[in-house]
Amino acid sequence: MSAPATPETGDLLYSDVEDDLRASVRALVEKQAPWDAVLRRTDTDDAVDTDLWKRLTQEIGVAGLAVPEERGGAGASWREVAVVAEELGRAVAPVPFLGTAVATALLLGTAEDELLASVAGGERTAVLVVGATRGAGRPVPVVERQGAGDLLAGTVTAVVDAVTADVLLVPVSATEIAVVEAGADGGGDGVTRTTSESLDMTRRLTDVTFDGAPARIVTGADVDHALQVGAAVLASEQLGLAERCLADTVAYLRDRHQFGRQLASYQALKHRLADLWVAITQARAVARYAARCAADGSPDLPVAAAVAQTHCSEVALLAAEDGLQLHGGIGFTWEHPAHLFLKRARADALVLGSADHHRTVLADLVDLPA
Amino acid sequence: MSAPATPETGDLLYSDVEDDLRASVRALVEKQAPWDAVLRRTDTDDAVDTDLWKRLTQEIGVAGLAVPEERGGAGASWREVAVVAEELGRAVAPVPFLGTAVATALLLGTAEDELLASVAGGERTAVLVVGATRGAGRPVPVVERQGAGDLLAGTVTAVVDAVTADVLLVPVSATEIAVVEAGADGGGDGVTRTTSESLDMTRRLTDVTFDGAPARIVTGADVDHALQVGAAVLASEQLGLAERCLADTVAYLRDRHQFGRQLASYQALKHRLADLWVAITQARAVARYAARCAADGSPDLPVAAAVAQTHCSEVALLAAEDGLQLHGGIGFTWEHPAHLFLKRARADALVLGSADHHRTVLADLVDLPA
Amino acid sequence: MTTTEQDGRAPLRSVSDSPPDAAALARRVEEFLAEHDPAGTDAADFLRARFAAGLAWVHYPAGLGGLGAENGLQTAVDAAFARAGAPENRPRLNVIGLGMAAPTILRFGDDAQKQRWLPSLWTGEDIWCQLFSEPGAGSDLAGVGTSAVWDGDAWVLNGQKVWTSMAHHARWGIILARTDPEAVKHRGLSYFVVDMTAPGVEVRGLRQITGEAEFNEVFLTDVRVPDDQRLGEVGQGWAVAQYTLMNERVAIGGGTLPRESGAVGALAARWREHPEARTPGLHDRVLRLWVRTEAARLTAERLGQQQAAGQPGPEGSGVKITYAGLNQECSSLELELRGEDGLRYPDYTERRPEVEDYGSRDAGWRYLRFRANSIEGGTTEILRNVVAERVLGLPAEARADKDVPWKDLPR
Amino acid sequence: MTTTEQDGRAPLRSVSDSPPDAAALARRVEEFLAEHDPAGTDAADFLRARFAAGLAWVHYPAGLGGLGAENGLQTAVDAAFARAGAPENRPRLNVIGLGMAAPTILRFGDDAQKQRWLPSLWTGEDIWCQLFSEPGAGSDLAGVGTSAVWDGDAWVLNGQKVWTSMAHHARWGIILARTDPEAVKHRGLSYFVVDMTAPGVEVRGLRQITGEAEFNEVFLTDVRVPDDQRLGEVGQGWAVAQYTLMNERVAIGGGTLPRESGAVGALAARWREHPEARTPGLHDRVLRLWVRTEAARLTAERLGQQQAAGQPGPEGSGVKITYAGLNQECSSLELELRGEDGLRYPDYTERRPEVEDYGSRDAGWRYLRFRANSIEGGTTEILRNVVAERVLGLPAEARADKDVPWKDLPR
Repeated sequence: MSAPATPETGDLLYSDVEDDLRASVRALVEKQAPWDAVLRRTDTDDAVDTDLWKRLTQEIGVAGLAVPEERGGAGASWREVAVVAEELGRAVAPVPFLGTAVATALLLGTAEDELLASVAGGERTAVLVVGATRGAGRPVPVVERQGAGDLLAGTVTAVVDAVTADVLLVPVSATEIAVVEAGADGGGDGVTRTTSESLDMTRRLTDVTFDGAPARIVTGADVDHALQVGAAVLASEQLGLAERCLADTVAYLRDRHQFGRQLASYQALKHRLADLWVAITQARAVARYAARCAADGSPDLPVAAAVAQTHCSEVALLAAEDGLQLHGGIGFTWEHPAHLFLKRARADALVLGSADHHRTVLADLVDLPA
Repeated sequence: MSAPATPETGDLLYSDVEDDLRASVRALVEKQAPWDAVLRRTDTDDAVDTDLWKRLTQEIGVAGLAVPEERGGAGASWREVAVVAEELGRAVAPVPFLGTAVATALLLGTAEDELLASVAGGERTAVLVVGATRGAGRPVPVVERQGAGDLLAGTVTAVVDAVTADVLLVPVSATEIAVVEAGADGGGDGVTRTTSESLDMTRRLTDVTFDGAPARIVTGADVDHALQVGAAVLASEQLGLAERCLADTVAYLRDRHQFGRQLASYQALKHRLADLWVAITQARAVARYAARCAADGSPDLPVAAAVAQTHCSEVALLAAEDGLQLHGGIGFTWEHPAHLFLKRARADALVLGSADHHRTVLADLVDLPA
Repeated sequence: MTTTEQDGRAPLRSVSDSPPDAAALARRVEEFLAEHDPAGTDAADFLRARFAAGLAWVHYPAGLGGLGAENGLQTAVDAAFARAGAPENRPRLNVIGLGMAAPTILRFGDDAQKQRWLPSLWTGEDIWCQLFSEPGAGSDLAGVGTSAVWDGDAWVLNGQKVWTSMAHHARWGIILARTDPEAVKHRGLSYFVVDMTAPGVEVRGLRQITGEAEFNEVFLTDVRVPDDQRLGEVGQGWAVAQYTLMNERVAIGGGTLPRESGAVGALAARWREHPEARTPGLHDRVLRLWVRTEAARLTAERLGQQQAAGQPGPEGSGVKITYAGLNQECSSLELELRGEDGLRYPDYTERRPEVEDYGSRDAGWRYLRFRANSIEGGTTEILRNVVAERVLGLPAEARADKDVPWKDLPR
Repeated sequence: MTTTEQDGRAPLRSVSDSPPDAAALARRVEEFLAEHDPAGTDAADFLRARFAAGLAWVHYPAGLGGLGAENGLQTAVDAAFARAGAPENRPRLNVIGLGMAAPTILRFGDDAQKQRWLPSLWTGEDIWCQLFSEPGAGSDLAGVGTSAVWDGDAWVLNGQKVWTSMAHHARWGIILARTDPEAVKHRGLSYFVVDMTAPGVEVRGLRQITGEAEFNEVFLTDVRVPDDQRLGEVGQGWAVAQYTLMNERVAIGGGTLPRESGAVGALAARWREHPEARTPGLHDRVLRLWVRTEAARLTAERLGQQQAAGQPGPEGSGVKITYAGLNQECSSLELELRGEDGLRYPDYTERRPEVEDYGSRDAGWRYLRFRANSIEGGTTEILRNVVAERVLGLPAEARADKDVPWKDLPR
């Protein structure tokens, strides 16, 4: 047993192209989905902002960034995907970006070029049908195939971004995926989707039941790899959310006076924000590293994704919880955005595996056995 | 499986008698062993302040508090012992009080009345020969008995308060203790003691080697119970130490100016001290409860001792570490007492079992299995 | 106003000159129960009679629900009534009235005010609320801006209050308002009792992050309050409010608190019931929270013993800080133990919560609701100041609002 | 004073007008090595010649050890010399001289001062120390009280400095002293170079909690310092000292830092080597520290990349806070893993430490030594202020020392 080798770090900065992409996404999201609009939507049945999603995919092409041009994408990389995730996390935007990223990572390993191209172009959305808390490194439960035909039977609970997905990618064995057309109205042949209220109001969970749903079986998909890429993307979402919480809190404390002084002048609060800022600089470094490992096909991706998820989950939650606390009573009200971030951060800390799960995975990867 | 029942809490306050006892001990210790004298002693070979110990046992009778009058003691209880431990912890006094407490708890269960009385009276000191980090709830390693006679052979490393002990109490089976006369000069027949430098300079550890040492075998001793009583006493020592660190730090911060302001006026420092104070009020409650469980023979002693050790270990270490930090550079120098407390607190957190050990013990006791 | 038989209240019983001791009180309760069968008496009548008999709060003066007895003797009286199946006076709904308004009225009210408000308050016929916090004055309560202007025959109140529990049930509210904006902020306040049914009082539910509206916003628009509804002198409002808040402290009784009560209970139960969710890392965290909760429990017990022994300690602030943190951390870890289940939520629809029994609520709801524990009733940050300054004697925070007229303060 | 052949230094090589680029520097190093065989040349001679050739610090001006090249080009030059087995200039012993005194002399010294001090500084013939902190002026460095009084032909210094590394090896010291106690404290300071062998300079080892004396106290009693040993104007000492401290920041290179370097390395090694000491609770803590260390490593890497890209970020303070905490927590947990062994200590005898290689030291020693990491070079508390105020733009702490003569400040 020995200390792990040190992989090359690679570029952890943002490129000019990434800065431009960020600016485009932010401008669109701030116009189309400011927080009060996001909040209002949570009281409706339209959990997903399909209009925003359409513009993000068609005007900016966010769904095709990691897909090579020859397969219908933009030929950028997971680094650019991560930048978009930061911005969407900042806005808790209710669009199926995370699910699309995971599905894209999965499809890239298959020969499903037509499906991949349509997902990349935003014409269709696809989603990997596994439970929300499932992280890489554990066997994925599979759905049963009925008889000789390719008909599915079984239920997968708590699936992220399945509300509006056109295509369901369902693990049916360790190496095979069943592709199921979910139907435009959300209920294809033999598929029932039930979306319930979720702690994170801006990303509701769906139970998917198959009862003789016809499917096409595809090989070459690496579910664990897709979940690792998803973890890297999610880490960037958490980073964006944490930065937003810090920025909002700093602004509030500068504005608010108690006892004749700016709240921001109280040293105990200053130090808490300083610690949060330090944690966020770290979140940025680990999220960037995970994204660059995904982008470059680095063999260190499993470590990078686990480190990023462990760290960013805790930082985002800290930022959201401290942010709410430092807003005082107003942060506890429905009509203030703090709870949108809190709920997303609390849920994100479990989505794609908890910090506890990722530490357990790391123990094996870096030779620190139990 | 279900939630544990709630035992009666009993009296957690200090009685007038206890207050008087505290005052006597403090007055004696402040006169005989102020911190600079304690520090100077650490650079000598006389690790134990035998003179102070003589006065504590003979003038105040601290070794006999928990021993009934009819067996040669003062007929008080473990509650009073705990109050003395607070004061000795406050002073990091280099006397074999903790070892004596454990030995006394052990002897109380035996018929060794003559030995018990001489320990209670301070004429002799006795010590349980087990490694310093051994906590209740794990099997105690035993020393081998040679041949048919009662001759011991083997080594026990890192024993607390064995430097000057006249009588060694050595576990030789699950239910038997060998009583070994160690000799006035520290080397009885077949006994070799090696005292090495220890992290905690005021409580050095001794390796004890038996090579055909003659012994008297005694039954009725409950080592686990003695270690639990020891844990309760140690918790009070940690409480006293933590209170001293807080008091010293508050005094320093009130006195010291930087940037034209008292350091004590900086809110971040105020809040840290407030949190420490809160933790110390809790340490006092759990230490008092453990002492009262020991005093009253409560069946809840195993839980109380484990809770007290877990909590007080962490509070004392926090108080010592934060105390040193808030003193700035001066706290890092040899000629300031902060390091005496830091070293004792760091060692105490391992003595009689670490917080991690005690949590594992608790898991069984309160039905929260792994 | 005096109590008469006409308004349904029993006549005042003549009382002996020296206050009754425990034994005498026990006898009086026995006699009272013999005269008023709890099963056969209308609840309201029973409670009015109990008030009139001085067995409501025995340490209050005779004629005001009490007998001038020692404070500690109430517990045994309440227990005796409870054993006999006597009706309750809506103690949870009227927690503000009983705990805060009543002692303030007793201390600052004149005889007429005491006679007017205390009987129906104690019986639970009138629910009370407290109109203190404002959107611009939370931790810094003395900064309230709701104005009270004298207008010939009454004070005219205008402003907005927030975080008002029970306002939608309340008949009366105690309110802190600014009568002199030219004065330094602590000195320009006065204290009134507002009729919550008066014209210009509007109560709106304030939706919170759980989806529910547990608290209220109260808007006051030209609300006329007669001068005989003022408690304390004009300009003395801050002192009166301080007295009210002093009574806010949760009384910790002398009995033994249950081990594993509070938020750790649900966590431990989940742990025991779901072995499949256990991991070594989570185990360590559950045990840490269990130990911290037990330490907090024993600390609260010790505080109770100190109070009972007449040594009121300042540990109360510490206990509140601790429980707020434990509730938050335990419920958060419980969500983690629940995994997928922890990501679901029953219902965010806006509504009024029925009960306050947190144990029966969903884990996600508790996680959200407990966020307020470190804000309501004194933020954790303010309480740390209190400990640092009042307990440890460290210098007070610098203030810029001591010598400036309220109207000139930055807001 | 100019460099001459008499004093053993090579004559100045004429340099072209435009500064050399990387390729040109590589050629020059090659030429230099061809002329000066590292194996066959006396080390001191070799270093003097290297200085004279402008290959000491290539970004310094010609004649002062450099060639006016770009700052980033030094690394390759150093690497080339190291590959050739060239002698070192005692970089660890003279870390203060090379890292802090030299840039300050370059920036504030006159020509004579630069020529006098820089050559023997760079070659390591003269070790330097920094006399800034005092017992009464730590975080608040501008409060120093060591006095410098003009006495006809020299400044006379009296006072006490503390935490002086290398003072027992040093020939020269940079010192901050008070020349005007009547002025506001930042404006009454001047900056000098003190001859550590001058009469009245007494260096005493300062024993620390590890038992060793790594640092010193320096007592100055009527130490005479000529005016040509002043750097910067009289009263400008604070600005000069700020410049010195700006250079204290640890330079973080562009290369990849090793994973598991620092205090977590010893912890992880212990974990791997001693399976018998493993428990689930300890496992979780080891993994948490591993993750935090990896996050800190990547953060430092990113900071290095930003600096290399010409975007100097303020992350340095955060990196220092983080590593101080990690060193402390990792070594503390390592003691716990060691159990009984963790309670032993090799030796508390007072002595001078030989080396600074922490990895080779006992775990207990590291635990103690790392306590200073959050104090030395800026306390964690001060660095949090720096982040809050300079990065987040939050209001500065209130100060009571801005408009008061230094002599009237509370101490």
